[in-house]
Amino acid sequence: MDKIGINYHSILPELITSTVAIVIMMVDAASRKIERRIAGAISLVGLAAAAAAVVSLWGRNGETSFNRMIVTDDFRLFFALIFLVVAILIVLISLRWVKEEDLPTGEYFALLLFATTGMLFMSAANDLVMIFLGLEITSISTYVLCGYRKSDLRSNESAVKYFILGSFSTAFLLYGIAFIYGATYSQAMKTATTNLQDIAARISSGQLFSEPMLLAGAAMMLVGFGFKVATAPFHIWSPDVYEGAPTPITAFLSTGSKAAAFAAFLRVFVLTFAATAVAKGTGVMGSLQAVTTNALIVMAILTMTIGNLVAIVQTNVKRMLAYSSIAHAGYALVGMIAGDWRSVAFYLLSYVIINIGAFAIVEVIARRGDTRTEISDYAGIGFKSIGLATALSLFLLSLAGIPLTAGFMAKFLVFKQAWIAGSTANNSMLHVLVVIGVINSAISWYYYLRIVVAMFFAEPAQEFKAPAVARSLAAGLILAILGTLYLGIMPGRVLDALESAGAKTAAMQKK
Amino acid sequence: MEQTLFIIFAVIAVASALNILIQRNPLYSALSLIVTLASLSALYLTLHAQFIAAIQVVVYAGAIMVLFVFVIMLLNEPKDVPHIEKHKWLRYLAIPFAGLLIAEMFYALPLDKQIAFPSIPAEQADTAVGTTWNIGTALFTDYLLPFEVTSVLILMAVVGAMVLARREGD
Amino acid sequence: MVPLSWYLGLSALLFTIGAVGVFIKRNAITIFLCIELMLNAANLALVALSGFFGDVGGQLFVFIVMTVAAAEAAVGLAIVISVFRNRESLNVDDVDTLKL
Amino acid sequence: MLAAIILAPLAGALILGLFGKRMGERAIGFIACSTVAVSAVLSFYVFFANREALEAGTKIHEYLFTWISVGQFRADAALLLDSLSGIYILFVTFVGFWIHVFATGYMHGDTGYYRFFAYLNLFMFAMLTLVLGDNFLLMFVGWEGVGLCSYLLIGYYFLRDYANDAAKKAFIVNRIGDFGFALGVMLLFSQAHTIFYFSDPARGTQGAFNWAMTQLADPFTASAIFAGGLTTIGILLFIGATGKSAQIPLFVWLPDAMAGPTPVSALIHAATMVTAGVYMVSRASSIFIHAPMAMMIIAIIGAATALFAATIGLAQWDIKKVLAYSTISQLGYMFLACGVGAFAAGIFHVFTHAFFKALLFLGSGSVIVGLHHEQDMRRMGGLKKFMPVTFATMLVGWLAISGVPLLSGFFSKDEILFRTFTTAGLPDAWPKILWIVGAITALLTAVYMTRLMVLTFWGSERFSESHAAHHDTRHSDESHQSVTPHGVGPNEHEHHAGPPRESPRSMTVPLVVLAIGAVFAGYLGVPEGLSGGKIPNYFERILEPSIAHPQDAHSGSPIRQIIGEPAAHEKAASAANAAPAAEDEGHGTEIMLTVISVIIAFLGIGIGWSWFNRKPLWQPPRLLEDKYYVDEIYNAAIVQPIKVGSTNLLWKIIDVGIIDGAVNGAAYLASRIGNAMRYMQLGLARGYVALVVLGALLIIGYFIMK
Amino acid sequence: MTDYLLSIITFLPLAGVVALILVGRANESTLKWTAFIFALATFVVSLALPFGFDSAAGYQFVTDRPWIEAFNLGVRYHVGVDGLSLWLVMLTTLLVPVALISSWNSIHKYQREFLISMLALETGMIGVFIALDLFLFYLFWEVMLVPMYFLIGVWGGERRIYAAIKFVIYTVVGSLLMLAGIIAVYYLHGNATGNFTFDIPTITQAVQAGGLRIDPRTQSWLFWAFGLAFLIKVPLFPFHTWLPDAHVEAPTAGSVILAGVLLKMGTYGLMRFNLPLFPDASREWATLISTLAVIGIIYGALVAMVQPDMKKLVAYSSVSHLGFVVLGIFSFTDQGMQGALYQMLNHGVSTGALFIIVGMIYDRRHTRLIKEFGGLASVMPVYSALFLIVTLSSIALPLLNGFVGEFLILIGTFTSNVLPYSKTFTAFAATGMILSAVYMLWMYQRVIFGETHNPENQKLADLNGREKLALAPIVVLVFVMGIYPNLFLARSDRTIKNLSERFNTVVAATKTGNEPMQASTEKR
Repeated sequence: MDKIGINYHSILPELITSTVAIVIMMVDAASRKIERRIAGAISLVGLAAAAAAVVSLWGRNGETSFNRMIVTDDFRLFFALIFLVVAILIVLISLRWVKEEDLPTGEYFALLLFATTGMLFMSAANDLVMIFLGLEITSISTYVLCGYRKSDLRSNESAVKYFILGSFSTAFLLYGIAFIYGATYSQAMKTATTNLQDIAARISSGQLFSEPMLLAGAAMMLVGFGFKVATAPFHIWSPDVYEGAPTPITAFLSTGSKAAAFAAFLRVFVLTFAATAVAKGTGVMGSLQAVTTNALIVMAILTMTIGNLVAIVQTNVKRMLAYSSIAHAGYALVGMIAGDWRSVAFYLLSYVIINIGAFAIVEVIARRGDTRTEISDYAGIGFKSIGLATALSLFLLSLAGIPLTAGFMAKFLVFKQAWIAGSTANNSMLHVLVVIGVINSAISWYYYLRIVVAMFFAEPAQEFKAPAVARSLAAGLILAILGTLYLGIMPGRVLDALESAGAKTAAMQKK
Repeated sequence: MEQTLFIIFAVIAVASALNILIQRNPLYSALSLIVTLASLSALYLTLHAQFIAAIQVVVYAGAIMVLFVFVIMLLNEPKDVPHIEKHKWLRYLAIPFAGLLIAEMFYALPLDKQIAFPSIPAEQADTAVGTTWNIGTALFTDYLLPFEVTSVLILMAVVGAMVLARREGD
Repeated sequence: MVPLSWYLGLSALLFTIGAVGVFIKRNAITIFLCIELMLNAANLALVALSGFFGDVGGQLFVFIVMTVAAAEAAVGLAIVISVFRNRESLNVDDVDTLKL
Repeated sequence: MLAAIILAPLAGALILGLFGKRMGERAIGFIACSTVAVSAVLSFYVFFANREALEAGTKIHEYLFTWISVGQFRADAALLLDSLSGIYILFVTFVGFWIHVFATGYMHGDTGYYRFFAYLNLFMFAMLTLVLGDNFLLMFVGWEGVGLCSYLLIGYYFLRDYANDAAKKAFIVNRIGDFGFALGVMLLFSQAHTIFYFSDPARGTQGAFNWAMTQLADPFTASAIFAGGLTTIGILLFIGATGKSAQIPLFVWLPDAMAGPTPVSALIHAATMVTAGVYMVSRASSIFIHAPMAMMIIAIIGAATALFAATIGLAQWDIKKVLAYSTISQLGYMFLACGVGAFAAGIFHVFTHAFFKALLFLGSGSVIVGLHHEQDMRRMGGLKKFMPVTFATMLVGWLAISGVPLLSGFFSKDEILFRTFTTAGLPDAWPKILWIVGAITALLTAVYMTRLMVLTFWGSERFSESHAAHHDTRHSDESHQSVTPHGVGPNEHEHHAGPPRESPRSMTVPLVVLAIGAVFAGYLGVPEGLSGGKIPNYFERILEPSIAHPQDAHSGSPIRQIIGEPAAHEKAASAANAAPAAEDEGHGTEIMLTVISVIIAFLGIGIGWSWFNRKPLWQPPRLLEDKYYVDEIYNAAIVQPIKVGSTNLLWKIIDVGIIDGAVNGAAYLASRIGNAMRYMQLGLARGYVALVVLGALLIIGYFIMK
Repeated sequence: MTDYLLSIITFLPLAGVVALILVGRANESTLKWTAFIFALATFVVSLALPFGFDSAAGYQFVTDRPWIEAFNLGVRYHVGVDGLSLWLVMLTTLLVPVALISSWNSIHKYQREFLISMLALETGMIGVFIALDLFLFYLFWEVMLVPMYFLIGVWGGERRIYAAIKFVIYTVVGSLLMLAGIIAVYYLHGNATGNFTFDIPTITQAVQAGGLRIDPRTQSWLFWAFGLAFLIKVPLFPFHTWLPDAHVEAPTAGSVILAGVLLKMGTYGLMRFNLPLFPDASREWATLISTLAVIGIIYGALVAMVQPDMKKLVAYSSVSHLGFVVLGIFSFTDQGMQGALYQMLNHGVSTGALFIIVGMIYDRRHTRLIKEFGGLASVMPVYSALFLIVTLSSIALPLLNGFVGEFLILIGTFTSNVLPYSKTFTAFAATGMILSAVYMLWMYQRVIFGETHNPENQKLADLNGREKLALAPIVVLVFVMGIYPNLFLARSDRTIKNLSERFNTVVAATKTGNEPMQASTEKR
């Protein structure tokens, strides 16, 4: 048995989340009369426990288990923490919402936790099978969540579109995996593989069945992952889906599933294919790196530019934030192109906190049924509901990248890493990329500030009564604000942790 | 002989796959897909993947497609709604896109790479990779975790489908 | 023996048919069918490769893909049902209120 | 000690400015006059206590503090007394004091009394700073300071738009001159690395003039003007002078400046401030003598201005305007003197002019007050019996300016004409041409001054005639200054309230004092030729050490090598070589020239007398009356194009249209692009799929093609 | 104590923000006093700076703590003042309380938030000047935008939204490019010396000592990456069009701060970064920038001349004045740079005062159109007198502050050996002296002089005690700075000399030995 390395500790976080999901459903089914809040409470406890489990795993340097399906390295744990943070915040901001919207509570939290489980597997995966599975768990549960408000046409539409496009892109991913599987067949070993470490080894040693097949497979996986993280031109689904989905779910989609997709994306492309600007391989490795890097650069530029420019002309806040999150995927890609997953991880950590914060407020202001999400609905609310408006301004400015907030540190780190990567690799395309990123950031100020303008500068267009803020949501907001500021002002500890994590991953990679 | 079989099933598969696109009624499309799946199952057999071939029929053509057909019957879209073809341009895209995609795939696939199918003596047929034994063993050893995780996936899908499909107020 | 390339070619053909079908068919269920076809094309490739390589991994992958396909189908059909309840239509072109 | 001279009026200005509003007229007048008196007394004391040292050419420095010091650049708040500044402070404080006294009477009853004297005191401070500063920057302080006070005082009647316009015009035109001045100073600094006039061993500072004296003279060529050498410095400084001293082309502000109260015109726009340019040129004589081309330009501009202004003066109806143009003309004389190297003669004319022109202005002020603020000479006449003291004193002034022998103007003007005629610094026939211009100007001066006197004091009494009788609409608005709604103008008498009457004592006493000065001031500097060397030209002698002379060329200073080089600059050289000869026969020539100018003076008076007694209201040529349309030309050629160009081209087209248009256009473009890209998002799921396929095709294609 | 002095000064206003939040929605007077006391306290504390300042030393009152070390970032909390920043800090701490007094009764809505914005802004501004770490600098630079944005957007005039957004976008475009530049400099320095840091003194030192040599092409890029941010902020023609809008729409206090302090950040940045870090590029581009500066001087003045709105006039005059500053900086001479520094202070004082003055009249009449006024001298004598002093200071009358700066700039430019065509530039720039007199005096005349035709103007009240109090310190400064400038100049002397030396020795070297820049820096 030990041959396959069964190690339940190594999947403890995933075990906990999935178990808790099941428990919630059972509790929910058993106790209709019990305050529905209990489901939320249970999930919070479960997520906290999962987080503890993640922490307990810290320090296992690239230990693998379950026939090397799972790898426990800092990359995994760091991303796991990001997902858990997302999940906790989402639970907090949707506790009241689920009740207000009168939606099935138990299933809601169960699905959230399942999705989280899938995400956790995606970061823990050391095998394309696990990545595929994790991705599907996440996707399928979020398909459901998008359509969760069944009576709402927008929610339906969101679900349909997400499902069609999502499963379509999954097919591409799968086909890509098949190609990779085929390409990695080693005549010598008489085996093909889906194990990431083996793939890396075979690519770098050039023991391949077919090189074009590898490249085509990589390309198709790029399409699949590109779709999941919503990079142009595969971003196309996200504005519609984000706008139509219930607000907390939009928050979840734009943060959690995006971060998870990035985790898998990084795991495959950076940690396995090492397809980055800095790594300098020869042969297949080299050409894979070159094409991927170039493709990613183009995609990143497109993503940032489209995201930002189209966001300018939006009138719906959710949709604007959707485009904003497309743009942010572009910035994160910059870090990825730099070959530095740490900066991407930090970027995503910052981004998820800020974005959930922003969506939380959008959710509060939208009221029941997501009715008030136009920018005009925000007119003049600034001084009537100053706490919310200030918090939203903070989040928006942070998204724009104002210093002293997480958004700035994140962008700064990403750009810095990309610049340095460009300098060391002598690839001036990266410098161009950074400059374009920076210009895009400037453009983004315009639309983020539009909301601020509406809130504080414009005269109220209609009667506005300050909405009541549930305690749970307030807690979530405060956490988000604290997180935003903490990562912006005192990012030292997190960065230190990441840095050492990165060093270890790099060392492991060399082995 | 195997080549003949292959050609027969391949033609059936492709033809019925095309039929999916040609049929306007989703029910016929579904039935076409079943034919395709069945012919694929046959092809799996030619690859000595008995287990997969079996569940292809049982699970896929059986369970999943039944579900489809069921839903199609259930929803029974009103026929009298005249359908104006709104986005014809997508159709015109189909040909070049399909052509390009095929071309790219064929360019990428190792069509020139000849690799012999591992010849297994008849007496050792049960050692072929595709046997239930082999698959089962792998499933509960090397692929234990994915196998277990699929259960989570299924459970989740059940929950999700139930939430969405049940009527309000249930 | 049938060469590997035949299987892969067939798989590519089916994949393409599926992919094209997704954007030329208007009926949501037909679209799902096309997606299933694409998954099957991938399966065919995996099984063929697995068979020729003598490596069991591919077929296990196919097994998992099938489960995934099942789950996907279940959820997808549920979504279609819930949409149909509101719209009385399976035409995905009608589902276009969210745009621009 | 020197500091006290400049600070006393400043103290007065501060006291009046801050607390004057609550003081009575007497207290205000007392403070104003006494602070100037303190300056005057101190000036006299300082001058005479150091007379010998000054005659010996000693530079007395008084260091107060370092004002600006950056790198090499250093400008101290330090004062310099030498004979030039000594003479200046003498007459500035003296004349200034009496004008203050006059003003206490003139401004009686004005609501802005304290303000007026605060400004006037401030002016004294600035003027004295200008004179006493020991470096160019401090001179510039005074230079701009007097400009400011001039601005404030011209615009003193701030309810009147034309006064405000005049004030603004004065300041701006002066600024144009200052522009040249400042550049001149900078150019000097860039070469001499100092802006101090003279080296001061006590501070270890170097002097620009000490430096200049070690330099070779610039060549006498037009290209020297732009060469960035001493000639350029000289020209730039002279541009400053043309602004302050109202020379062509920047003279336009001075006639308008008459919008200010008359004492202001007397003090600032006749006696002191406007001569600052002459002071500056004389002060920088060490530079100018090394810049023959600049000298020539100064001489030509001076002569041209003198003639030009005199012709205009001939045709003005406003008594003060006549005097204003006269001032411009006389200033032209002074520059002519400087231009021909007779700096001392120029200063001497400044000195005598201060007396008689202040006298004439104050006299006209007295007339104006006597006539209840009537300035149009067409409504005067026959005043000599109503205002005897005014008449008598103005008579002196008239004769002095006309160049009647034995009065101050005679000596100084004569000296200038003589030095022009005999100058060695100008080539060809230039000395003679300039002399003829000067002589014609002298003739015209006598004519227009006679006209002024005849129209004012003799002839029929036109002041009681009806307003409309001689109403000349073109001038009426300027002549009727006293009609002000709030009575801020001097005196609140009704217009034409009663018969003319003599002015009070406070006004007549200064007139008498200045008249005495106008008679005798000239005797300080009787040209040596006239007295046959018996009366020493004390004025010139004491100025000698403060002024660099072209004659230095003979004593072997470098200038000789340039101008005296026949091969290089033949024309200049011949003139220079003629100089020693001139000195020998100088006395004879001088007497001959003197005779000519005496004849000119009497001829002018005669012409004026006979003509204007017969036809007092003779209509002069329009061209002259309208001042050659210079203001109109400037307005049409410079002011309007700038205004219209700035509004329409710069602001509306370039700024709002192009630059802002580009900025907004970029924003618009971004949103257009954004809008266009929105249309990828048609809401059509199948379309999205197609796009994904397209993307996939591209990526796969790229990957496998590579 | 002195270790933390600067931090105290910087964060005292922030403490005020906290206090205001804690005070809550108390009555307005309490809020105003709270804010004012904090602002005043900041000023009082900051007085310790010039007194404790050692003219001979470099950076003083330094606090240097590591902040973010991971990823080789080497970000430090490193603050300090030298001759360059000392007076700018003082200017900031002075202008904020003055601005608060001046708009004591002008703010009619959201008083508390207004005060919070002002105090937050103060922290940001001081931070920009004292930061000795590029990262820290950038941080303050950006953060400061937000309160300013709110000041314009919430309390501004009719087109405030447009103005606010334009202001922010303009600035952000520049500053984000600077961010890229900062990263590049950081990398270049780290790569060359092995010490990855954002520390300004360290990097500057490395450039100076030759430890960090940036090739001219890169220098040019970086010069513009930094320069654009600063030149937009300055604003140099043709990047100036945000300024008139921002100024016109901002409330009085906002305009005062905007003109008084914010614009200086641009010129400060040029002196702090562009010149010392990219000396070759600075020299290379000096001609272009000086040309733009001179165009700005003349253009700003001409456009100011024809403005119908007083605030807009003053705004365009800022373009003109700041043109002088830029010209002075790129003269690379002691005089030019000292003059530029001095002119920054002058402009802060004078233009700040002008905005206060315009604000006072706006409070009374709710219009700023020049043609609405006229004859105010009769009804508001004190106002007119103070206005006159400020006007004169703005047109650089000697013995008032403006003159010293302007003259030093001109003479510095004129004598520059480094800047080509320096004399031509000076000649054109000096026309600004004339033009400034034209537009200021013309405005003054139209507003103050003449008869009070408009009946609404006839009953205007003259300045009250509070308003006089607001202008008093400024008027005093106008004189003190004009009469005894050495008080100020002496403290910045050494810093400026260090800066100019670098250029002038290089020139000398190139002139004598035709040595390229690199070689000569190496020798030193």
